[in-house]
Amino acid sequence: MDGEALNQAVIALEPAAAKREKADRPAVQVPPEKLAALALALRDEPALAFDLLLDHTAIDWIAEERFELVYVLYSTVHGHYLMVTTSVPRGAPVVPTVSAVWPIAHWQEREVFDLMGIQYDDHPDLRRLFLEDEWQGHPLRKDYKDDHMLGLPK
Amino acid sequence: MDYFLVLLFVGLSAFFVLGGLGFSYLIAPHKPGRIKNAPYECGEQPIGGAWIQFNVGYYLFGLLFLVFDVEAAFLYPWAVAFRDAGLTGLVEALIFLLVLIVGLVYAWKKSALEWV
Amino acid sequence: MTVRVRTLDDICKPPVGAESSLDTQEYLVNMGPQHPIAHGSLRLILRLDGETVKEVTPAPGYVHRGIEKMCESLNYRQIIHLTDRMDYLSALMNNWLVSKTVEKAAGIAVNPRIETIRTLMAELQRLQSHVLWWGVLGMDLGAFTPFLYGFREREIIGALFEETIGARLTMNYIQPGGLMYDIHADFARKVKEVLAYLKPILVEYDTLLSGNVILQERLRNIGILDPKKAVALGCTGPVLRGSGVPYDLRKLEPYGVYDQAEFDVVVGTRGDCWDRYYVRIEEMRQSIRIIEQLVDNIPEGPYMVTKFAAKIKLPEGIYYGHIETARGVLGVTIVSDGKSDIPYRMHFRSPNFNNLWAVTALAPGWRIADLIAIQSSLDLVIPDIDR
Amino acid sequence: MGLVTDRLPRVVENIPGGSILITSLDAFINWARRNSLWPLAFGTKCCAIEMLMATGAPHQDLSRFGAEVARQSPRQADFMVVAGAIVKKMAPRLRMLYEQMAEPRYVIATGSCAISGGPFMYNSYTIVRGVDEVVPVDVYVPGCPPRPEAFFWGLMTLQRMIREGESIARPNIRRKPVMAALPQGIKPEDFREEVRRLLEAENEVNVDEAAASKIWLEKVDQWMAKHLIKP
Repeated sequence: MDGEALNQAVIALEPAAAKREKADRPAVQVPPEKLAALALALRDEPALAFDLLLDHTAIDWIAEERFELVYVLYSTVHGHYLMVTTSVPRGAPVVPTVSAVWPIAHWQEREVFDLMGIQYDDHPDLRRLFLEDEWQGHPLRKDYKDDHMLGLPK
Repeated sequence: MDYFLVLLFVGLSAFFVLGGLGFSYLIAPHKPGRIKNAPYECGEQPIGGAWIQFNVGYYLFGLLFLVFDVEAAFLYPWAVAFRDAGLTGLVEALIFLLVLIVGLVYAWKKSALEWV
Repeated sequence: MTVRVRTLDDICKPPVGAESSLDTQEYLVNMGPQHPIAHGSLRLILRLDGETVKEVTPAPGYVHRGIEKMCESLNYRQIIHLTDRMDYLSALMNNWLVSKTVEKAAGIAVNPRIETIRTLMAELQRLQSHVLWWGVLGMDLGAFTPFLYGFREREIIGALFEETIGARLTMNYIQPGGLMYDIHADFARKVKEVLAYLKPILVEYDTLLSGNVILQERLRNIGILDPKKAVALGCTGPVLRGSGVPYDLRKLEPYGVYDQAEFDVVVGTRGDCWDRYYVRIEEMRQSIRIIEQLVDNIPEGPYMVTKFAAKIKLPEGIYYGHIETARGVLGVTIVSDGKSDIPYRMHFRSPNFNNLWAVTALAPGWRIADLIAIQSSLDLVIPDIDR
Repeated sequence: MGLVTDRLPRVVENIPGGSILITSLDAFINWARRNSLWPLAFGTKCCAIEMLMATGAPHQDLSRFGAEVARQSPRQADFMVVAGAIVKKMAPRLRMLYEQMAEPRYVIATGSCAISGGPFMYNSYTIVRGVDEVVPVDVYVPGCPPRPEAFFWGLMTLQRMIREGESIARPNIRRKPVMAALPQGIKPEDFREEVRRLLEAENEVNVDEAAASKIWLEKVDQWMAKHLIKP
């Protein structure tokens, strides 16, 4: 199915979802508590069959005090793409894990936790992926201060 | 008289072995350190001790290798003196080999060679 | 709401078997950062019982330079030189990805000459990368001569790059809005010479290594990755195609001039190390077919569409683009706030990162030597994992 | 331990004819050592492809210098090729590898990432800007990645340093960094004088503190100020 039809199908599946504008491919926005259920539905719904989680990342909208998590999905059966995003307040960035639905999310979520500091609840093995375990702070946040980082000379 | 050659042979080999070791022992710098003596594990601290119970297969393979290595060592002098050992020498060597072949077949049947 | 953050030491506690019991104890070994099988610095913590691997825990992060944080202070042209330091064996395809995504988002149309040269260069780079992988696979499995053969070809293809681009490894050639330089005058003739030279070489590779019974013994039926598991583990590229899933972006989403060239997607059947090995050998032949069809009629035209120093501003929004590199799908998520030519956030979906975790699913139960074969058949480049 | 190995050369030196014996022995040993330097393959990034693989390959052949046996374990290696960026998580491991190498050991830092953090110098929160904050480096080979021929020039510089400065009386003398690609106008005498002046005791490096500090910038200024030959 192409872009618009895909959006309608997902919104029909999950009424709380809304279309996310300003994206170059069909994108759906969903509140965090509905994420786990939608993920399961997206994979098991024969019409959608999103079985490949291509990419999972997080964006730090510091001005709007929220983190936006992006899941890019692909269906090897139908060959269409979908971007699922969910927003979480910066104060309590806790999101249900989807590693039960897509096993690769286990490590992609660990990377986002390591660099962005988003907690995934009942994630089987949540620990830092790249940095040492006693690293203070999460580097990819916009307000991350570190005197080791040399600024560009003016 | 011909024992002089054997003496020369033993002397030369001792010189090369001990000379090499002794020379480097005298000349090479020797600075043992705590980190230097730590076991090398790709740059990491080794986890847990090395004193564990491991698979018995290692020991069996070691034993079998030892037996057949020594056998090969015995075959060398026989091969050198093969021509003037005559027929009796040949039969004796075959008997010696036969005994070891029986040992090998026994180990094979008891699946000591399969790696668990 | 159970969020429990653990540390690496929870994993690294040595398993304690019963002292008196007869069964063998397990022990932990580091295939650590400095290891011949880790082409870079990747640490695998192996839980071993004698020779058999019980569990593999990869611990990357030894080359994590924080490229995504750096991208938040460089404009799109400056980011290009960072991309070819991630997966340096497919540097041109990394450059092409960022350029392609930025051009599509900014609405810059690129003329056919640039598209053809980009496709040619990407396919040559894929050949060069597979040739190096083939040599290093031989060296990993103990045969040193393929390493020498592999690098002989790599130098020959590298000479082509050097003439046009001037660099051997970090190309920085494909820019948003075109190319850095035009191709060398007799580029087409030289490419045809190299192709004529490479065709019998691939036959020589088969006789040298593929036909070798030891290699077949070491690769066949080892580390079988069934298609469902491969898709679930997010593997892409030759690893996924080796398991039988025909997912090749060059065919599904033709970019560049891949639609003008006629080639077929190479797919394995059983998904063991041998299939992943032979998929790459066949891909080399397909790359040669693509280059042959494209190298004769490179259309005329300028090699740069926008002025070199032009500021490229992306309208506000989130853009996801991906490309088929030698190791799988490399994706980039560019988030632009529409105000400046510096991206608000940039995330790279690295193929090696997702292919790495197949080791945790494939390795348990096999012996260490098979783990080496599995790791080498996944063809990982570590700086691409850590970024 | 070391009554024999450490004192013998000095004891012999005091005997009137001793120093001739030591220097001639030095010449022979240095000739043997410098023509069989075994590298410890320690590549983290793209320099690894150029420095360890491409140089070992048939086209640019490292075995002309007797160094093509790339050992993987530090126990059998003579010099460590640091090829690629070193990040904070890697620095202690690098120091441990360096400690586990047998004396006399040398370090060649290849690539601008190893020399100064290279393209990742700015805005990177994990890069160690310059490997000489972690291990004492003997030869720097600039370039990103340096061509295999540049690495050969670095190797030849190391061989020249061994011929000039190494002696069994004072084993494994730690030497200050010498730029492999010597700027124009540097004559061999300057080079020999440079090595003789740089014979210093080994300085202890606290890895965690050194990796975090930004002493690299001041270090380069001092070095340039001290050694730059005014035209």
